[in-house]
Amino acid sequence: MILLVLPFVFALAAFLIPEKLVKYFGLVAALSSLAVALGHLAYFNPEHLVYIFNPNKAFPMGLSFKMGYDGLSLTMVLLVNSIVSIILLANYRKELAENKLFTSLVFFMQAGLLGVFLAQDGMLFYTFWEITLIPIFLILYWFGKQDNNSVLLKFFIYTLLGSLGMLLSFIFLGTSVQSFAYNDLISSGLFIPAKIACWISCGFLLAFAIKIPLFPFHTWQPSTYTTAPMAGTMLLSALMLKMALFGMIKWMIPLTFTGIQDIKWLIITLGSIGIVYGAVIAIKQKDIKTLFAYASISHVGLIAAGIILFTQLSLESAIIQIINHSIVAVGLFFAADIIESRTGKRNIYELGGIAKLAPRFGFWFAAMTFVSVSVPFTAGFIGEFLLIKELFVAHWFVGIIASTTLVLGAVYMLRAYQLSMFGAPKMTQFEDLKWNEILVFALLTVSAIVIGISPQCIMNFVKPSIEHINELMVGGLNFIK
Amino acid sequence: MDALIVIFITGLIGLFVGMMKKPVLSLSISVLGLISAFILMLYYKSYESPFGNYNGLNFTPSGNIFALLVIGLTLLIVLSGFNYFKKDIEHTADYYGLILFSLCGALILIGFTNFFMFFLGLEIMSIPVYVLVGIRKQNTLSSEASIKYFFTGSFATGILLFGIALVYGASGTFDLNEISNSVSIWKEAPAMFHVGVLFILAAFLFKVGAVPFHFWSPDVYQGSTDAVMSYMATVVKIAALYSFVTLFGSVLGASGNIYTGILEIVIIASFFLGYVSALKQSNFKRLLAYSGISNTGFALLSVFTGDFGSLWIFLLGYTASTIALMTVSQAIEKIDSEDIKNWKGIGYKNPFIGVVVLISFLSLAGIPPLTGFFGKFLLLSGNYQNHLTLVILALISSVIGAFLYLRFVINVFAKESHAEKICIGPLHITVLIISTFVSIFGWTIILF
Amino acid sequence: MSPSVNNIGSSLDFFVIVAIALFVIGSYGVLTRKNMIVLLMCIELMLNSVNLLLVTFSKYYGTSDAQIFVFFIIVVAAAEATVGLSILIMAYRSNKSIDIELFNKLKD
Amino acid sequence: MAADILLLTIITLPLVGSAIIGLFGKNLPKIIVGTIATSMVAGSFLCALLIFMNLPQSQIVHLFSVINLEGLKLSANFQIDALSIWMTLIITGIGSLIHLFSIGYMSHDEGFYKFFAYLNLFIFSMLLLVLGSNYFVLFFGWEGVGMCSYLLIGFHFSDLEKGTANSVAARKAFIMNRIGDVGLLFALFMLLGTFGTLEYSEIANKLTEIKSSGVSLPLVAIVGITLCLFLAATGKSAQIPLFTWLPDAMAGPTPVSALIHAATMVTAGIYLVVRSNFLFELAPFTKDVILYIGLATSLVAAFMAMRQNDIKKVLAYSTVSQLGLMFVALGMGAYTVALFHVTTHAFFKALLFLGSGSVIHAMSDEQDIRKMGGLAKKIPTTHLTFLIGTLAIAGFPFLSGFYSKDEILAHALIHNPVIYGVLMVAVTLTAIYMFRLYFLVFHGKFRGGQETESHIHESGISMTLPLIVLAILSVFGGILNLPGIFLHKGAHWFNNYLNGNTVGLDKVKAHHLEPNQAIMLMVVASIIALSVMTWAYVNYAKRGNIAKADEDLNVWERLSNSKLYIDEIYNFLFVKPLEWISNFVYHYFDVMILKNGILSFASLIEKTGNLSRKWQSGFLSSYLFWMVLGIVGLISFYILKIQF
Repeated sequence: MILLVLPFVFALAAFLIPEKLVKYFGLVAALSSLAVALGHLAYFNPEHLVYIFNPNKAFPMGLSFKMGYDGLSLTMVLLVNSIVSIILLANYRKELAENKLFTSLVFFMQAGLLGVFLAQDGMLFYTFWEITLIPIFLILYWFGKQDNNSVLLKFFIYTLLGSLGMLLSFIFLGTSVQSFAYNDLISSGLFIPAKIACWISCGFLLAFAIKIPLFPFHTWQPSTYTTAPMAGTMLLSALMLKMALFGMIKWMIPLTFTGIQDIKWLIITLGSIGIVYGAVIAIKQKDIKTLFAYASISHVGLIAAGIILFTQLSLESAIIQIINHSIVAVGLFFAADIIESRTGKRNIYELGGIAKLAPRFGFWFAAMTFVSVSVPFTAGFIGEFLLIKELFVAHWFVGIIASTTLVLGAVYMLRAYQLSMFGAPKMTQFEDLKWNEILVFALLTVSAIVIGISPQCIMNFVKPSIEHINELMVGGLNFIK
Repeated sequence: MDALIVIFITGLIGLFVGMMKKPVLSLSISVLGLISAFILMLYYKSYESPFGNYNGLNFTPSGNIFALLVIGLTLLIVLSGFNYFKKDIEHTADYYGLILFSLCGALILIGFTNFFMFFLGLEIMSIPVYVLVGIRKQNTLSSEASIKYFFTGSFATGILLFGIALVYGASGTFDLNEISNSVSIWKEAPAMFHVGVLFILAAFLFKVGAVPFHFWSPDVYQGSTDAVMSYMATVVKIAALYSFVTLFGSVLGASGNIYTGILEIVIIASFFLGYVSALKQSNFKRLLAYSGISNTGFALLSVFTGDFGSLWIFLLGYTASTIALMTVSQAIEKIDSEDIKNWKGIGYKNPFIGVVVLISFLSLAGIPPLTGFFGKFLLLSGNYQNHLTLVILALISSVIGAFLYLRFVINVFAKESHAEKICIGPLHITVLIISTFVSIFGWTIILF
Repeated sequence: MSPSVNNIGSSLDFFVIVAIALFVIGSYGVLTRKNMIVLLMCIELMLNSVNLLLVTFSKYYGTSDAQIFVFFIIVVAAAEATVGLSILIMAYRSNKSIDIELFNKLKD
Repeated sequence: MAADILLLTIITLPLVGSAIIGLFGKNLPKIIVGTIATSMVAGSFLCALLIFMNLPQSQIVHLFSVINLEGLKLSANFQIDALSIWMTLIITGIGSLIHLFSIGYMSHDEGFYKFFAYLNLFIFSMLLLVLGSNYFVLFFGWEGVGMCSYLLIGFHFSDLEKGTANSVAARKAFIMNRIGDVGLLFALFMLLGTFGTLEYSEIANKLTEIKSSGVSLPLVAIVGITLCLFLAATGKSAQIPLFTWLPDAMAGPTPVSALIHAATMVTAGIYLVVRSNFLFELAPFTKDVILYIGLATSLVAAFMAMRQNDIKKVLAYSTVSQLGLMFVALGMGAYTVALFHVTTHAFFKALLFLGSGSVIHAMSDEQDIRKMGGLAKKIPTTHLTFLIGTLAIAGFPFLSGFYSKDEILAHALIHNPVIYGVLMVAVTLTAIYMFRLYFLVFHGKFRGGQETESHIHESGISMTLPLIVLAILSVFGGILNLPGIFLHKGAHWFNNYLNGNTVGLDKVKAHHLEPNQAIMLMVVASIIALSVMTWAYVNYAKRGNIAKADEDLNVWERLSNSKLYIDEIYNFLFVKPLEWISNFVYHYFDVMILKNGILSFASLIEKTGNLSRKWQSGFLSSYLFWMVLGIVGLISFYILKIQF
């Protein structure tokens, strides 16, 4: 239970710490929550589900406030804790780190995210899904660019609209099964007529498509990413996005499996359109942050299409790709923010020759570009290889469209890197990376390489929980080949 | 029953004490009276009341919790309004007297068993509020508001009575149980009965402020003072809603197929009209009035299921947030809190107000961890079986509402603004803390 | 014992029709007249039409509780009239006129 | 030592080298960095030599398994067999020579340690490509090589005037390779689809089982696989559709072009086709496609090389045309002959590139041959070795180029005389532009500036030693695969060596010319080579006319000089439309429809807000009127309900 309560306590404690010590407190707190998560990992056997809060009192309306984790959600918890500590480390030198309000909001955010991944009850999942919306909104509002009211409103309302769709589906499922607990929802033999099942899965799809963002629902994403502060963009792109993908794996498909079959190809087409669409637009973007935002739309479209196939291999490679996308998102947006904080400009045409002035930054930014272009020995290579294989097996044409991400990805990433880094330097000085920035880049690249070389360690960890979901599935039809 | 008597007596004493021109004394007397009424109402089952009981009033268990809610809210309103009332010394006692008498009417409305008591309760509740609305004599707006409220109110009473008369004509009795028995007996109810029911429905829709009859509420809310408005927006609305649900939920439920169609249209209209016309509002009170209309639409959802528990939770969330917001607007009286532009940056400069405003608006918008969400969730999950379109439209309208509230919160939290630090009186702080506490943890009541 | 308007004998019809006519005239007066005092009078008219209706039904049923209800209605009508007139005076003092059309400052 | 430990050392040595230099190179003196890098590559060359000496039967070394699910087994295991060891020998051998050369060449470059770190990384990924025992490890090496070539080509990204051009060339190379990689990716998926595994040996066994059991071969799948493999090969070995990146890749330093664009990377495509020969044997259609594309490439590239004025550009186009030649051999099924030409080509092309490197070094970084001339006396060793290289590539009798080209021409004659004719045209063109280059650079009078002439000096021992070694190799390279007529028992040693050990090669039926036709062939080839040499000598050295300036080039010369405008065509066909689409989609679709669409929807709601606000007129009579209207509505609704 400490796993979830700890971030709340830190969030409140952040107000009591004097201004100067807040940034040390932030780092120490994030690392200690990571240590707690690792403690849970130490004696965790991937086979069975561990409950951290399991009140056996029957609550009205079928609500059961169960919390617990299995292989899949523990990986996500570890991802959240490590990414939050990396964000605070990256933020260490900026003046924002001294801000008590900012640190407490980040910890509130972490608590909400942990809640989402640990919830074993439909309503609890939905509650934490909405809770995370508040701190990120406040971070973006107070610490982002000043004139971003309309952008923020669009972001908040967009996500809220989606989550209300999910609420409707949860209500429908929960009340017809008389309980919101995950095990009852998933294994209830309740027969939903196909048409309604399709509507329920559309409710879930609306919420997740807006959050991911899938193709037509993505208009909020680029503008929000550019006006947000660095930590805000990282939280949004590296962690909030994963809530939606995790939600698809754990909640959307198992609960409304019959409904998914009808909209399966819709999502795959949306995903693959997103891949090409994001990549093509990213090619001609001027602002480096919008460029990375569209890049992340393209990366994520692939993952979403992979998840919907719901085969053993596609799910595991989707999880690897999720972790890889978090690493890439944090790395790229960190680099974009370094450029913006040191030169004040984000338009890549105005930048140039930074690699000559700051060779260390040039090297590490190159490393991140290669990780994002998924060169061998990085997690992206394995993830994309397997995902495109699954898509290719599902339908050869979708495979071909998905594989364009390799070529187009190289085009826009290298263009961004080369226009900003190479050529004659256009600015007088650009001081090189400091110790904490190098540490962040090093951590990201090393973890990408480690996962790239031995993805098996994650796959074994996650496999039993996917099989568990499949056995519990309605009708237990064993479709995972 | 005894709580009613205690409140009435405190009202009388309060009026007499008022002559001695000591506002604090009248405040303490009314607070004392309210607390003792609260306790009496809490344990009304466990002792034999000295006054004997009168079959015209019986408080069912669900009625009981509503009565507790109403008394609690009046307590909060009385406390938060004290700063304003003590400004003109002679009239502070009048405020308290009128509010307490109106509260008696509200309690009668919560416990009525026949139309006779129902009509009396309604009138006892409404007439003091006509006066309260127009209490600021020299202010033209408040006199105009009280005129509008008086005439629309009495017109609605006329219609109500006409409805009661017709129902009496058809069923021959005023008592609700007998009516419900006769309704269930009739295989095909006489036309007069249905017309009477429709007239009563019309009067109720006026009292509650649903769409075709909602025109009075924005004007009257804007014209009246903050304390009176919070009283009208909470206590009057709760009492009206409760009696609406008892009448149309259970008693006349059998003839339900007639008015469900109409009610659905009314609810959908009040959803959208409330939030949409609030979008362009620049006056804080009118904004709350319009959002009140939509929330009434939401509350009316409980008529179909007749489920008092979910109605209670929803109203708890709604009233807690309204009281909190109105107290904040009273607390920052200095900067003419009626115009929204003056609210800019208040939240950033004094964080306590910021947090209160944030939580109350989020609870109104229905963001999960807060009571507002659970109220809506319970209502929606009760109704999704046979009113699916209604539920979907409710969700869509709550998105517009969320947009509305959020834009306000953004305005309140603006960073660079010339707002300055405001010190809040102790009374206001206590009220704010209680109402925010209720907004956050109010929903845990469903666990016990 | 399910009385309906058309089968309880002709005598009741006339009273009901008169009552309904009074009610309609009252409401029509409230809608159209400008002068507030006349408005008050029309509302009183509506209430009295209800009294008439109640009395006829109580005569028909032979029970007396409706007549008690009528007394209460009269008392309440009186209370309303006093409050209405005082509000009216207050409005006159601030606007120097009791024409209902002038009171339209509260709008959006 | 056991072969598998040797194999692992071969692979890990360059990786360790690049790691050491990468981490500590900054503060090590240049000479130590250079020696570490060269010794690492030389070390793995020695290990390869040791394995080569007592070549065990082909053996698979399992390192660790990347993915093993019940549906998919992908593991990193390596293979020792004749083909892989021979390729390692070439890579590490020529690689170490080039490392030695670049110590001298790059001595005044401040990014010295970075250069060697990238070079070692490049060798490591090339070894991965060659030594892998399944397509997955091959794919690892394939993309790794692409990445390293990006880093190396764009090495001089920061110098002021050419910086952006270098990085654009590097980006072009990377993206073109990436398009090839996509082809390889699809081949892998189809392989997984049809055979369920990516191991070479397992696929070969499955094919033999299918053939023997009489079940119909999945022909469509095999043709698809082979076509995708060939697409990957064109991407990496610069054939017709994807070859424009190679000439631009000359922006990198000369040792890079020597290593990447002569010896190793470009041969990866041919290695891929030779390694999956069992697939290509079953797809005659793809072999014809390879044949004709190879033919077209060699002709087009040779034509372009005729009038290039940059010394490295000429060599680049000659590489493309020689690769075209090799693909023609592959198209005819003569795998071992193609490999033999790869070996000899590696020798003399590396020699020519390093020679041009030392010429450029001497001319203080001047690459335009119109500003050179008469360098023979000034830099004698470079001149001598460059001459040997030119003779070898032109097919001068009894040098290595002569034998390998002769083998390909022999196979062409047997296969189809027309192809033989076209090849002869390509060979003569090669001879023409090579001799033109040689005479313009080394003979006639010096056309460069005064002070560059004063600086011309013979480059140091570390640069001339590799030149000499390569010169010796390109002279005696031919003996590897002497045709039957010269010595009876040792003939075709190279073919037998390869056929014996590699998977699937032994089943390829080799066919030979009868002796007299072979002799006639050699005579014809040597006559052409000699006649072209004398013509060039007369034309350039004697009459002394030099390459004309750009303005007065006649039609075909301008075509050749401007590379048949292929770059502009590609730009017009692919790059411009992509950018236009990107702008169009962004401005119209993303901003116009989606973003504004939603905003206009929101403003619609706000307009209705205004409307409904007006409805609140403020007049009491209108309120009461609406109330009465409401009641009437209720009643009429009720009456309607009663009727129906």
